[in-house]
Amino acid sequence: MTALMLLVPLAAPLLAALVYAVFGWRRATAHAGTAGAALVLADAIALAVRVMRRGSAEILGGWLRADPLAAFMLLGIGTIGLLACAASPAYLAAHGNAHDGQRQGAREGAGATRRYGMLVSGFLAAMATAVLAGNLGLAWIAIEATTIVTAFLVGHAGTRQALEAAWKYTVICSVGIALALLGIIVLYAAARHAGLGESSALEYTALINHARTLDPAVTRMAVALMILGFGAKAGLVPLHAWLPDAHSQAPAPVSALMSGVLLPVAFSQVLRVTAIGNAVLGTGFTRTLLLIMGLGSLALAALLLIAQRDYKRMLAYSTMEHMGLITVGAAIGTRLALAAILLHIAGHGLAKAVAFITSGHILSAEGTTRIDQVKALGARQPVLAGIFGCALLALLGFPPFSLFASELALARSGFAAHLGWPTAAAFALVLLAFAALAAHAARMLLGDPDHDPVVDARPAAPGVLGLITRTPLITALVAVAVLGITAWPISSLINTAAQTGHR
Amino acid sequence: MTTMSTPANGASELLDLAAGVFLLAAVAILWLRDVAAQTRLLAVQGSALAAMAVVLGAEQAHPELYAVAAGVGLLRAVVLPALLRRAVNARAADRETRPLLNVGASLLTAAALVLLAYAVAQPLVRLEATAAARALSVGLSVVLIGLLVLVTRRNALAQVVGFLLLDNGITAIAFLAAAGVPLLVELGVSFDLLLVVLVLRVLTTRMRAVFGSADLDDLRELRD
Amino acid sequence: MTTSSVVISALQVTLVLAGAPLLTGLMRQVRARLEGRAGGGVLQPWRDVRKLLRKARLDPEGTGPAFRTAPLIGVAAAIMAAAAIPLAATGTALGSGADLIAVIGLLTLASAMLALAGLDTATAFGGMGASREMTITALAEPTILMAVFALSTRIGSTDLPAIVTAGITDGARLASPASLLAAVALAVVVLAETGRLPVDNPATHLELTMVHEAMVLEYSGPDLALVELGASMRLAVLLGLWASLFAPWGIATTAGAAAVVLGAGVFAAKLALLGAALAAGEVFTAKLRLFRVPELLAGSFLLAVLAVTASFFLN
Amino acid sequence: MNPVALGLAVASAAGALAVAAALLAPARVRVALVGVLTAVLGAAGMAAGGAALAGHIFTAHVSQLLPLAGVYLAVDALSGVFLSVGGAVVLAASVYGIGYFRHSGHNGHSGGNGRAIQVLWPVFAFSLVLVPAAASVSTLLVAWELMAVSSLLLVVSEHRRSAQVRSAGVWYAVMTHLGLVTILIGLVWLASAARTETFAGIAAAAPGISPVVRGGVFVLVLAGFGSKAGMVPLHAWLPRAHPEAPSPASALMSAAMVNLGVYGLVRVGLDLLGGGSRWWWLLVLLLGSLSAVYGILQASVANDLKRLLAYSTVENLGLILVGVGAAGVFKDSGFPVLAALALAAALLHTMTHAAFKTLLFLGAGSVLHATGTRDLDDLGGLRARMPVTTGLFALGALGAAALPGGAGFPSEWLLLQSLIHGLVVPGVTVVVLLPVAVGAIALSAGLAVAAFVKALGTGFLAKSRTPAAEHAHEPPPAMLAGMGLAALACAGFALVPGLVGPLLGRAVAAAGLGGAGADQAAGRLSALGSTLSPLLVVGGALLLVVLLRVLMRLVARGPRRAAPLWDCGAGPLTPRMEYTATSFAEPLQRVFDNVLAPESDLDVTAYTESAYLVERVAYSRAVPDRVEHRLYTPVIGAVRRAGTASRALANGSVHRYLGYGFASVIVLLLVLAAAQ
Repeated sequence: MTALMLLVPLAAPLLAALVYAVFGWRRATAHAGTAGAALVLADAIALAVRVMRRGSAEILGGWLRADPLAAFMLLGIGTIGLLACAASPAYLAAHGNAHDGQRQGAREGAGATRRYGMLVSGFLAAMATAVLAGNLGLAWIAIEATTIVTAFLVGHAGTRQALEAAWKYTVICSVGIALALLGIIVLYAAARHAGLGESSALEYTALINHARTLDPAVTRMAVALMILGFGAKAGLVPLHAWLPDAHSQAPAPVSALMSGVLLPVAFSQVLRVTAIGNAVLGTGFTRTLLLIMGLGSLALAALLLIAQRDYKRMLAYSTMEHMGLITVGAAIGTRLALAAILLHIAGHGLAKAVAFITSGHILSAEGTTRIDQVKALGARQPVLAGIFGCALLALLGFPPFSLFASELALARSGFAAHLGWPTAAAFALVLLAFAALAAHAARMLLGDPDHDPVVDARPAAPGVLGLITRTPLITALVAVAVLGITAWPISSLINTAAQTGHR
Repeated sequence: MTTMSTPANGASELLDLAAGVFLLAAVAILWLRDVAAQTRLLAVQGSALAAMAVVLGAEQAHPELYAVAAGVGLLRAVVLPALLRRAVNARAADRETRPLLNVGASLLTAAALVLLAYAVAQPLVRLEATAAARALSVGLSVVLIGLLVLVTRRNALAQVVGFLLLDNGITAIAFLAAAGVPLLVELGVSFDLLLVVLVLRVLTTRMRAVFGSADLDDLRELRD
Repeated sequence: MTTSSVVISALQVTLVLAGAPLLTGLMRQVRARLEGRAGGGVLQPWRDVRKLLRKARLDPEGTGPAFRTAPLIGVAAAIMAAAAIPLAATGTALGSGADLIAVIGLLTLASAMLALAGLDTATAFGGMGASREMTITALAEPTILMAVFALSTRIGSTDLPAIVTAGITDGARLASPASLLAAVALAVVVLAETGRLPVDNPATHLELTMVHEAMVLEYSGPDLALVELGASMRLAVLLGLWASLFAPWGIATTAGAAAVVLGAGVFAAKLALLGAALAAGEVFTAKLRLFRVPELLAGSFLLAVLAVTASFFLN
Repeated sequence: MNPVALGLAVASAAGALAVAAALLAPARVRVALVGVLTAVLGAAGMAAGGAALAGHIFTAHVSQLLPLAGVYLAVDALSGVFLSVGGAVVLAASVYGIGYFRHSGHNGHSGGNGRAIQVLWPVFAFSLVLVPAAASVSTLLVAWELMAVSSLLLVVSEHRRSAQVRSAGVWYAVMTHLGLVTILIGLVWLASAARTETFAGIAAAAPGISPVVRGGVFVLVLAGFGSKAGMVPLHAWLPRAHPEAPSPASALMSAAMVNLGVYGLVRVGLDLLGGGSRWWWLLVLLLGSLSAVYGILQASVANDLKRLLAYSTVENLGLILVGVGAAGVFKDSGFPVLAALALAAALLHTMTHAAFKTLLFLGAGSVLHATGTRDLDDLGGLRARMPVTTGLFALGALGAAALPGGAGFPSEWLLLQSLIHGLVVPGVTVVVLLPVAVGAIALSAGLAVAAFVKALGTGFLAKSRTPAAEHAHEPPPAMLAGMGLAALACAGFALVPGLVGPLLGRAVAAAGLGGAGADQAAGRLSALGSTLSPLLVVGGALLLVVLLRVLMRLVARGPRRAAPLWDCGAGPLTPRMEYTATSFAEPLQRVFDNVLAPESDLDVTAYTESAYLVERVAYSRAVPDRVEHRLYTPVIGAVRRAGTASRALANGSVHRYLGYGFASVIVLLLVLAAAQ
């Protein structure tokens, strides 16, 4: 039974990909991806319940392993996958024809949507493998697979800028991941030297149990390289530059998936590596490294948000800011801090996914991604602006939504762990980003359309958000609000997941 | 690299030779500006890597290392360079424009990187007192040279060559430090590497169609 | 609120009500004599009041209740002040209910109502007078409260009977620098509040210079009588306040009939003396330019602050 | 079940019902339903506050709510004051809101009866009730931010009206978040030093915390709560956000929300940190006096009615901070009686200010509703067409000017008493600062009289200067009822402030200034030798006025006849000749021009043919907020420059991006090599 539970998250999306491959993207098969994602979500819930009741589950000799952190991440993949796949048909309908003109005819268009369906489902399968991987090697292979799969998704639009974004995304991510591979191999050498068997030398549990015997100097180098490498995929500072380009050019559901799930999945690997590092070297080394990367990402994101002109890049830098804050939380590392960052990942994932999907609709309604050309959206498209506004309110960290509760818990854990100054610096940078984001959002959403020359020139677009497209978005926002008030459904899962990783 | 006088030093001498060829190929790639020549050097480096694996297999009596060596040799000496050579078409435009860092400066930097690699690899070397461990700094320096090529070359394919250098270095370290990672992982890693190179090749061809040349300086439209 | 205190208050109110026009008449007479003129006699203000009361009551078109009630509030405030301040005797009826700050608040309320009446007339004169009056009141307020601060610190309360009795019991305190500085400061403020020279010229109707007169330009008949009466009572009450704070001799401390009558007589004499001195002073001073008045008031504020620090450091 | 718990339960139930009604009820009946339910919420909050003031204590802990923290509630007499004030203001504003929101659709835009605003209204009201009841750092911060977001959305709810609304919204959002971050860092630092999160635990552990930490926490908390209370350097959002919000919302913000800044300061400074050292409270005293003078100075020269009222809020909150600062100084130098008196004065002024400021803002709302403009220069003559509103606004203005008969007089009188008797306290700084504070209060009292005579005189009296003012009409009955409630409170405080004395005594005791001084903080103040019975003074004056009016009617001959105004024989007087708010304030502006630094520019456009022939002359003069120019504009400019300069970090070149990675790997390896 557990074998089935662990295999379904991989098999279901692959099956959906197969359906797209064989039958192509037609009205009947349009929602195959959504079905796959729904299956993953259902399985994730069952897995979470089982893990909570009977502890971690292992199959295939430790290659696939489900501990509370994995179950939590799988829940994220399921929900946001469902959200993104549900929004894909509407997105492709609105954008499919817009970009076909530039490429050769309808046949190519049909091929592109078919490839889109396959790649998105493949993306979900790769992320599920990465999360469930019991050992570092398989995790690395799965994350590299996500890069390969999304390369063409980023280039899906086929324009010059999409191609540029795809190239930068592939090169920078592959370099980052290669550094992580170097780290894994060095750790593997240290583990083999410490007497671990060939198969168990890369498994998390084995590594943590034998932490005392690993050589500290070699492990320090390995952990540093892995944090730097997986940090690149999590959008953290040194190799972060692909994030804004990929998110601004990729189709809206794909950037929702990337921001909402891919970055946290990569960050879960950073968490596992930090756990190993702390077991061997004590907290000092990983804390300083994570603090530098976290505060660096926060500072860069806040600075680049100030004079931002493109609202998709604005959302991407907001993701970078939140990932920086999560990294500072990981640097603090206490049980409360880890519980806070898991709640933050859940809240931010949902809110950012809704924000990206609505930004896709705004792009199709307004035809431009520039902030100063989108005027008085609140007056012209009340529903679209309302959902986009609520998502931004959640991202700005206002109360009913869970991001406020998690940021508050982060601050408390930071000061409790005697990291007063870095936490204060982090929240000052969050304030700077808040100011920039609030100013841009106000410029886009508020104001009166009657006397704007730019706006009147554009044809009045019909009400973009039909009932079926906006219900998932509104339910997602309500979910973030419920998480912010009680966090009942996942609070026990978060606490046990935090239990495993903390100091 | 001092050689010990025991009969087994025959194997370690062979190992040092392979490592020497491995490093020289990387330096040569740095020296040349012609991509086609660089792909040939990549093939040489791939075969040196395979040789290294065979010598290690013999010395540490690991039978399956031979299979891995064969696979690695096939992939890195034959398949990948072939893929690259077909991508380099005849037109002069793809030769190589002036790299960001002129050749003299990049060679000096490469020297500095080798020294840094040597200093950093000390804890790994102290781990196992074998000849293989001593050759580890070669693998690390090839990794750093690969990164240097990636950062300084304007041509898209030259960047792919840099990426392959980086990966060869990492696999070399895997062999030298712990006689190769588990077979399944090695298989997965190689398969991923193949896919990445395929993706980059497709992107390069599409870039030529859209931008007219594979020069990375045209990729400047996505900016803040 | 014993019966004797009510009697005292009633006596003081009638004294001020009757005496105020006489005080104004006396000041005009002194000024006329010094300027070599015959003057209209001390009873001339009462004759004016009688004449005005006989005239018909007019409502300038476009004015509302604010215009009609301002004169009434002016007189009422003056009466309340007269009932509270220990002019003739310390046991006044309102003495316990209204301290120095409340009395000054009432007088400020009266001038605010007058400014509102000026604005209500919708004429340029009314607005100009109101704006200038309010500026001067705003700038005079700090000096008054600092003077109150100086007087009340050592006694520990701002109640008027307490301050006056303290003044009467130990006369030396009156000659202390704190008291002298406070006296000069309050003197300037009294001039500003009642619109006398050098702040404002009560006799002129020249558009650019008048402040108090501009606000009451539209009044006529009985309303004008009330306004004039209010203004003169205000002058009498403020001079009486100044006298009882800084020259409290003769004020009856006990409720005895003879002492109270004597106190009333002394009060009337003091008032006449002060009025004459003021009138004589006015002959020799010219009106200050409007935007030099703030400097005068700033100077008086400085004196009041010196009084406070003096009262604290020197005793 | 103790009454406070019952009150809070009823309040939350009413709030939930109101939100449900706002979402589900049809548009026709939605505004009335939400208004009534929120009024019930306000009344329940007021009742809970009253019960707390009467001595009932209430504590509760709900662990399921607010993940990773849990909700702690506790209501004592101190929070009772702010609970009752908040509840009363919510009651009056909600009744007023029923009328305002139903007809508020200015020139065609969908007005306040939209579903969004009707949801936000009860949420904002409920957060005003929740903040004083919070008893742990997390609960206070959640309630604080809930108040911030609901008020922010209310401020920008009329964003279609003008571009200023949007910039006001951004200013408000950023300044409030700045306040939140400072409070968050301060309180969380305190909680980590005390190793507990509940207020009770912190208060117990406070003596053990090192003075450096307590000093740092106090400065941060002062900045955060001070910015919400409109303290001068951090007040810039108040005159921008309050005028742009719908009038009932600006009434709630000005009369209830800003008080919670004072509540936070008193709760953390006096109660949790136990008073701390003297320089804290001298700083509060100084900033309070500065706010009082600067606020009323800007109010006296402002000609936008709601901006005038917003700056008057800055002044009144400055006075309250002076009272709190004086209380802290007296407590620190061992004079509990004086400290209790000063804090009682501050709390009484909070109550009276809430009463008359609600009335004034609701009045301004009626004017805006009737004429569509807030500029005093365009108003005038409203007395003829809006007599009731003018009368009520006059009562509020009397209160704000703190003259006898006004609600503000007893509390300002009590404040002056506490400062005047403060000279007994030894220490040079106290002797220097107290007269400065008294001078500041006196100057602000004087200027307040000038400002509100201007507001009432130029706004309501004389003749209408524009057709908009010409066609004004009395607001609907619900709005008049709301203003009536506030007027009732003003009259109550003006005549019988003594009733609130014992309640204040208990509140002062709850704020940590217990002991003998507590019960003497009653209105009658016999112990301190100065007594004031406003009833006697005001009643006497009114009686005399009636008496004189009767007397004059007896003496007069014949009825009153209309007569033309004196026009110097030059021809008919037109409304353009009246004194407007700008001309009324011109002398004051000239006296204080080096403080206000008004900007005036004159541009002359000549004909193209010849430079000597002038085609058009344009003269404009504005009085900017000096603090904003000196402090905020340079900071914003620097941030914007940094933003544009940092754009080079992402200039699009792949090599630069890979260079970042390469450089960081090199640095990492160097560090690792050096580490061995």
